[in-house]
Amino acid sequence: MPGQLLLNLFIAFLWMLLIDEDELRFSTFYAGFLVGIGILFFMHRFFGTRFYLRRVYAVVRLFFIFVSELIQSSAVVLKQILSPRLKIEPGIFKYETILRSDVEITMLSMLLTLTPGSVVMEVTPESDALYIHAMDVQESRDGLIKQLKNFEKAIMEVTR
Amino acid sequence: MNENEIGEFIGALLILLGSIFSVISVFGIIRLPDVYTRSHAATKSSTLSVLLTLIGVFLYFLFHDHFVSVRVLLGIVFVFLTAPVAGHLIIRAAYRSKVGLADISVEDELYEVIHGDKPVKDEETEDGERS
Amino acid sequence: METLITLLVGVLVMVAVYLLLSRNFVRIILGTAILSHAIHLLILTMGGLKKGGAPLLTEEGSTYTDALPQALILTAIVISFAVTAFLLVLAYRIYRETGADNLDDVRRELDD
Amino acid sequence: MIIPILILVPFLASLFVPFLYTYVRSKKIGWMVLPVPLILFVILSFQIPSLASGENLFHTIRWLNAADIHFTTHLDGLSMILGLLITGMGTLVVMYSIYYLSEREALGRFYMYLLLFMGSMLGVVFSDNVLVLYVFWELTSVSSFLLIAFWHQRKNSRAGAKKAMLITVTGGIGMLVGFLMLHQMTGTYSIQEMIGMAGTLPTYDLFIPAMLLILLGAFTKSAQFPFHIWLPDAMEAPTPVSAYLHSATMVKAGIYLVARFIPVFGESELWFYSVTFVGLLTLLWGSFNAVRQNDLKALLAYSTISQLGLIMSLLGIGSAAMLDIPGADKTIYTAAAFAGLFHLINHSTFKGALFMIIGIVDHELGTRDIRKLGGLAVFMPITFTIALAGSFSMAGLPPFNGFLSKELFLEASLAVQHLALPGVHIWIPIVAWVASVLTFVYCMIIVFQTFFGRQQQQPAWVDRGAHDPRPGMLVAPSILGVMIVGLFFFPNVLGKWILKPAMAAVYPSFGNPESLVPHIAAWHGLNPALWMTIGIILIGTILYIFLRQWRRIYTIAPFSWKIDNIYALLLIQLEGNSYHLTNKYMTGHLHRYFTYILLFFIAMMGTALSFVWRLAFNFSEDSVVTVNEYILVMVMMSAAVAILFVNSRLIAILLNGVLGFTVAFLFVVLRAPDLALTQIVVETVTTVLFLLTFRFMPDWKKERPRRPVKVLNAFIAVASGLIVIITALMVQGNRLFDPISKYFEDAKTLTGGGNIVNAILGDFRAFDTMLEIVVLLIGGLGVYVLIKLKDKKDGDGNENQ
Amino acid sequence: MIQTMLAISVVLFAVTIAIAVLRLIIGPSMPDRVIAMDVVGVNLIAMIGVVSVVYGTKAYLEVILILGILSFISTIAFSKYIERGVIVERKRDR
Amino acid sequence: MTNALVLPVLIPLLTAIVLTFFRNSFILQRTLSFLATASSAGIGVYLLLRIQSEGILRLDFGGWEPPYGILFVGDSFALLLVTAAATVTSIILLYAFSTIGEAFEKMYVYPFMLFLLAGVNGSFLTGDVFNLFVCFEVMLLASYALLILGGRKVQLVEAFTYITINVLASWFFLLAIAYLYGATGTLNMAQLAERVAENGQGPVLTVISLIFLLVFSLKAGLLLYFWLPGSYSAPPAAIAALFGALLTKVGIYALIRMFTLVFHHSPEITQSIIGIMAALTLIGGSIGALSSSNIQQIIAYNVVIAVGFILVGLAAGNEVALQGSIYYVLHDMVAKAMLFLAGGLMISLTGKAKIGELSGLIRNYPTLGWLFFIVMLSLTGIPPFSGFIGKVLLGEGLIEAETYVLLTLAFLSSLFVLYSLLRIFLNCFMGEAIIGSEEQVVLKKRTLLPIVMLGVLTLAIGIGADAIAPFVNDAASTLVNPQTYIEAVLDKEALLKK
Amino acid sequence: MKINDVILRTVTKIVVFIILTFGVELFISGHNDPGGGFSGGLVLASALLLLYMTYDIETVHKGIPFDFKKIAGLGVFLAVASSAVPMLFSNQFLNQAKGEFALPVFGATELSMVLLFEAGVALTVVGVVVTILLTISEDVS
Ligand code: NA
Ligand code: NA
Repeated sequence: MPGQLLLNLFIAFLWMLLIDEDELRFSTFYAGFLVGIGILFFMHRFFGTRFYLRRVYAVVRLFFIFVSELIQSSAVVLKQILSPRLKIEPGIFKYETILRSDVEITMLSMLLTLTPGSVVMEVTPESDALYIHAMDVQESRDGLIKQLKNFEKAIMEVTR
Repeated sequence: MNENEIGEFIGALLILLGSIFSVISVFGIIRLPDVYTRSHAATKSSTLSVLLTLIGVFLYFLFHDHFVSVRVLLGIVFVFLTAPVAGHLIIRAAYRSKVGLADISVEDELYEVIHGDKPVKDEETEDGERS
Repeated sequence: METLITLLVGVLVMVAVYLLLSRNFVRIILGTAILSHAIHLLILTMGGLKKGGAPLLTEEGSTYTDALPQALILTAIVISFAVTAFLLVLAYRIYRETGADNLDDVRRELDD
Repeated sequence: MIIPILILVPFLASLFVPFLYTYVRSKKIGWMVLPVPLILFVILSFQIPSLASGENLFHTIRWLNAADIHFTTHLDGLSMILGLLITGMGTLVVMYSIYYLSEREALGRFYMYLLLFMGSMLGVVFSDNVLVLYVFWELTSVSSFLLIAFWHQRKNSRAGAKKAMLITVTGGIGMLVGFLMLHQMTGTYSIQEMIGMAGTLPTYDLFIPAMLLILLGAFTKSAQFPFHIWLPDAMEAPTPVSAYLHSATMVKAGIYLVARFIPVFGESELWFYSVTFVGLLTLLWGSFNAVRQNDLKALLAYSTISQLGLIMSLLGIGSAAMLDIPGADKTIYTAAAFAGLFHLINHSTFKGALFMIIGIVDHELGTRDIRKLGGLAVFMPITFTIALAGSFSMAGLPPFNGFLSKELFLEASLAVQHLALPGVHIWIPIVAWVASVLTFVYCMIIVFQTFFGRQQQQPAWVDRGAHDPRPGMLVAPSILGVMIVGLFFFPNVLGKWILKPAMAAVYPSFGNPESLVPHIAAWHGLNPALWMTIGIILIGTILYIFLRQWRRIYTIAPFSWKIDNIYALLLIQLEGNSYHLTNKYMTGHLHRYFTYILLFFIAMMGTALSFVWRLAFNFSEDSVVTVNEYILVMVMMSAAVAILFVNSRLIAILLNGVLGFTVAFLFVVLRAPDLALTQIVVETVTTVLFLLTFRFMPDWKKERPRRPVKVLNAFIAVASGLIVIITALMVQGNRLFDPISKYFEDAKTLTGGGNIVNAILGDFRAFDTMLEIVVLLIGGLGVYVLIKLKDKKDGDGNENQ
Repeated sequence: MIQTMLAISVVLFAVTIAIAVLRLIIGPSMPDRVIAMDVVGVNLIAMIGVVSVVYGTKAYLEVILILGILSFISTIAFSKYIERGVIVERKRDR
Repeated sequence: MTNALVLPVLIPLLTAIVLTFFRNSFILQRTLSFLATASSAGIGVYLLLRIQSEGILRLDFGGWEPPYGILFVGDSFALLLVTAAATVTSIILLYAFSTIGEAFEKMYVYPFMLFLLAGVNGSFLTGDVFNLFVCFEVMLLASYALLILGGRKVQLVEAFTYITINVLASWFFLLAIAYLYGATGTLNMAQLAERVAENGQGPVLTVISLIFLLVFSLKAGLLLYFWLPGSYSAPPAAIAALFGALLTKVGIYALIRMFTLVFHHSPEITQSIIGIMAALTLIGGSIGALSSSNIQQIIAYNVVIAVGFILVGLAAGNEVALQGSIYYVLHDMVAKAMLFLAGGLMISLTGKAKIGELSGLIRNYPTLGWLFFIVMLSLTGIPPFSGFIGKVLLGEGLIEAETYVLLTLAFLSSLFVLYSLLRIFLNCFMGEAIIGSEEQVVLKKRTLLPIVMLGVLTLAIGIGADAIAPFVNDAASTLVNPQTYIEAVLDKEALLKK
Repeated sequence: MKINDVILRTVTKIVVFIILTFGVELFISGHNDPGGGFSGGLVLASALLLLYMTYDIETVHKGIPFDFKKIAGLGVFLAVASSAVPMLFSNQFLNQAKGEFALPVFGATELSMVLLFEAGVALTVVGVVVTILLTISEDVS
């Protein structure tokens, strides 16, 4: 499987980074590759993830979208915490996503959860909808949904 | 100030920022009314603060010792990956163990799906420990 | 620092001993766990605290803290882990066997 | 070499007998045993002439060089008497037993024990090394135990055996300590060497304790008051055993010991007092109690006690010869010792005979109760004749040997009152006389209540076939009967060949033994002793006639007292109190045990610290503390204390987890990265283990101990903590040496590793690490076993065979 | 200057931890406490990072990672315990 | 360098580890475990002989000079105990082979027994005080596992008590080590001795020594024996015998070692306390032995009595007394194993443990009865069995030290031993037989054989005491002359050369 | 509603590899840096713990079909046996022979008995910790 090879390279790289902190050497990478084979052999039945180097760009884009969302909503939450009187109306709502694969769902959930003000509570057994707890449903529901759509699009660029 | 010193300073600043963030978010943990809202403060704000701090640490070592700390980077990645999962799981656990939402909550589309009955709002269960 | 840690050790010992004197398994086991925290800190303190850098020769710096207590503590940690695990499972087994979570109840049951 | 073989032969034989018995499952086994004592007796007899000429036989087999314990045997006049008794009586008893014991009995065991006893007894009397003597001494107790418990199905047999064993072993242990003390004073375990040093001994502090302890051994073995109580119960043994051990031989071991140690301790007044007074008291108490017995065997038991007391008191009086009293005629006192030895032999003859007779009566009629017996003289004439001889001898009547020694005894009692010692007065002959009267009475009881009177029961006896037993059974008592009479007529043969060497052994420092042997004559003039005898017969007869009238006094205190009750009470109290006492503190409750341990810790350390707390605490070496460290330590303290108050397991575990993580942080602060790493993982895994096992546990009930318990617990907790703190501060303020760990800072060159901690764990102290993973492995396997091996059928304490 | 900033931030982290422990003690619900513990763990990570900077040593950077890993694992364990009571199933019905 | 010194630990250890891989091949398990223990005993003898000619042996692990590394120090005292422990374990193993059952054999019973032996032997041999702690733990963990084997409720409960108390004891041990390291900066026992001697045993060190006293007393059952009767009476006979023979001995060894080698400078404090504790132990054990009608309990209290008896010798402290103690320890290992096996066999044959429920067993099992009788005599110290010589020497030593109270109590305790065991013998073996020959459980010869062997051994030690005398004397003389030990470990010349 | 663990599982798949790698690294680098057999082994064990928590015992067992008791035994055996090896060359027990070896892949590596010893330690830790966790878990569920 190509994914395994990739992961193996990843481990080898990680290895090299860990061992030769100041001066990277190929021999170490090579050794790391062997270590990786060991680990993969140990774990190979678990392997099922897909990961593609050529989507790096999409990843970077997704990252920046995320960071901006992170900063925005952090500000909101911090403001709420620090305001003398709490003016929030929390609640739980359901969001049906167009994303399908495990990785996509996971990425979406994580990004959503990482951004303050919202947290994914449940994924339906069919993995087609998320239940989301929001800090301030009334105020930010629309904003949140917009944010979700944003994420969905960026994620799909990475994964499809 | 040479560039190293600036780098160090930025690192230290990020660290300080992180610590301030951290204190603020922990205030949230005290102030917010229920576990769900508190989790917003906890898992995210404090994650953010830690990320900031670790980046600061990373930068500091980078500029002060010219040392790329893979461990710190890895730590950042790790926190980044795991913090939301942890937050998700604990909140799910809270909900499934019937820890009630705060009174000020306005909406609950999940209740009937999980507990199969009408929501009872005022119950803030003490210690959802199972027996 | 030595005095502070010593005081901490003392407080931990007090708590642990109080827990040991309870009837409930879990409290007793917790007591033993806290006792080991205390002793580890104490062993460390006995070697002197912050008297030098971490005992890694690759680190720059000419003095190192006493490494021997650290090695001893590592050994002690592992041993106390083994014992705690055993004790915990034992408590669990007793509970499964008798339905009691403290020795007094079990004894009462055995006497009957 | 002859004496060690003499001792060894019975032991070998006793080992051999059980095997033999598996082939010869019949009475024939007795005939096969018989030659053993007989041959020994003959061999020993051949030594008589050389002993009489003043020779002694020494022989040493080296055993424990380290402890100076060797098989040194010593044959002298004193041990010869006992040796002849043991082998001679042994022969007779074996012969008697062949007829007495039924085929159905475990004869193999019986003869094995008997031979074991015989060997042990020979060992006791022939050993010169006191520790070897002690070895055999205890073996006699053991074999006696086995013989008393021969019919162990009977409750009384077991009780009697236990009592005998406990009392004699107690004495034995005391005696052993006495020997050890003697060794401390003299540096030797050899009796003869001790005798050689006797003069110096009284200066030691240990002299008196050693003497008393050795006497304890002697008194218990020889059934002296108040240790006599085991002897009546020992009568549960088969009668041959009673005849052999409990009248003729084993009970004489104490007498032998006292005689043996007269040269060592005789110069002490306390010795004189102890032996004489205890002897007299035993004499009186034994004869007094004999009169009230209804069981013939019990009567004989008390009579034995009494007679042993008599011999003991004679030895006591005899030891007065050793006292340094100016102007005293020593031969008066040596004569007493002579009388004691003489009576020792006489008693064996008549008491042996009587036991055998009682055995015959019991054997033929199935009872020993004098209330059921009577008029047997007609049916059992030979038996009666021997009984008459034995009883009259014991009563001190001519023409029987007992008369001679009894006269000597009365003379000695009269002589001793003139001894210029406090407490020695006319009462001694009075006691002697009273006891003799009582002796006369119970002797008459034996003769008349068994063999005369109660004619109305005759038909019953006839029905039961009361008649003299088979001739074989009468052989042994008859021989003794002949001796009873024979010794009366030829006492001086005994005196010359047997008693003279014995006297030489008792008084080694007195030179010419001839002077120690008085001439014994049946008629020695109308001296006070004879008047006393006449009085005994007169008053005794009157008392016997009016027995029924005055016997009631036995129901009145203090005459009704039984030392036995004290023993019984002691054991019951001991067991009961032990039970209560032990259950009081061994509750099985863990918190109680913790309390004990911690209180012990607090008490011991608290006391110690209270003496040394002034030692300066020295905080100057302390390193700085930053604000965050303060905060964290406070957090840790609060988290720890909070654990005490939370009402849920899970919270407690969480708090413990926090504690663990913060401890890890402290490790970072304290420059211990490896510790921090390990601590974090171990803490987490432990927490997970807690969680894994929790699911089934019930809710954490709030513990509400009673207030005093709570206060005590709090006290223990706080005190323990304080002690830990104070000691730690004291140590920190008084570091005495530099730690050795500087050496490890060369780890890089020494081991090639830069992480010192790991170098220590993996190299310098790798052995610790190796064992530590063994610990881990055992723990893992232990957990596995704990879960997997479940008892299918719980409860009944069975282990699978 | 930098030292001061670092010193302040260390103290702030310590305060955070103290407050989180307070939440841990007062609860009220179990998930609250678990969250609090998670906060403690995460802030300890930060604090170790800062301490490393203050001490100028790389010796503790492993600790940061390991603390991250195990704080995650213990949070999962607690969550599963609260949710299901069993944290490791023999066979999950899926 | 004497690598053989590690073998009494290494052989059982490796064998145990290997056996964990062969759970189901019983023949292999039995063969190997027996070979391991027997060869350990053989090596013990070999080393004893070498010590006679070469003096104290030493093995520096990894070649690190003391005090920096860990080392094994083989003096006669240690190796006598090693040999005895291995011998007794071999015999107990033989007993286990025929009684323990396949269920247990599958559950690592032999590996656990071997681990126990390894830990015990390690404790005897080590020259490092922290390593002593670790060896203790090996032994303890093995004992924990053995204690719960079978999983009866009683066992579990007793195990919990036993383990927690031992956890506390181990904690105190660490506490003592921590303080000791703080004060002296070393862990090597010889160097500790040297440093303590150099500095004089000041108040701080005496305080620390008291914690060691507490720890080892807990392990030995000196005064702090509460845990003992329960836990020794819970497991099956073979395991209980192993406990009875070995466990307390390690504590006794440690007490004797520490308080003759390191902390012998304030005898007026330490030895007095030990004396008082021993006295109370003798009393408590004696009372306890009378208090119960349960065979296992009576036997367990006899263990307590022996502990007091042996440590009386340490309280007296002179050479003769220590000789006596050493003889007595050796004797007690053999005799206690025998007692536990005999008592355990009675219970397993009849299913009853109360003396009131048994009677006349001697008719059913005569050999067992006589073996019980023999061990009773042996434990009472009645000659010619093995208890005698130790008792005599101890008595001599106590008299020499003029400690008459201890002397009295020690010798009186023999009576309580006798009485308590006599109760069992009279009640259970004697009397009317209550088990008919058709319903009686068959007693196999090979089950009895180990008890017979122990019986022969107790007689052999008693009669042939002189054969081991050179070793015992050497052991005691090393104990009273700690300088011998110190010099053997801290070879000054070799150190100077470096 | 059935629980859907998709998020946890997806993340775990990545995270486990990080942890495992880190564990091996800790084990290797313990020579000069913090780490070593213990911490390495413990981290490896906690990676497995994470797997067991995320999936279930049977699923994980299909992927990692080892008897962890035997791994533990093997670990101890390795450590003890490697300690005994020097005795065969008439060196002291536990003499951790050192030497530079030119290995084809790892380059000039200082290999010593210590490494074998440490590997034994790590294996033991993994084996024991997982054994304990599994034994209880199997009994509980
Ligand atoms: Na009975
Ligand atoms: Na009975």
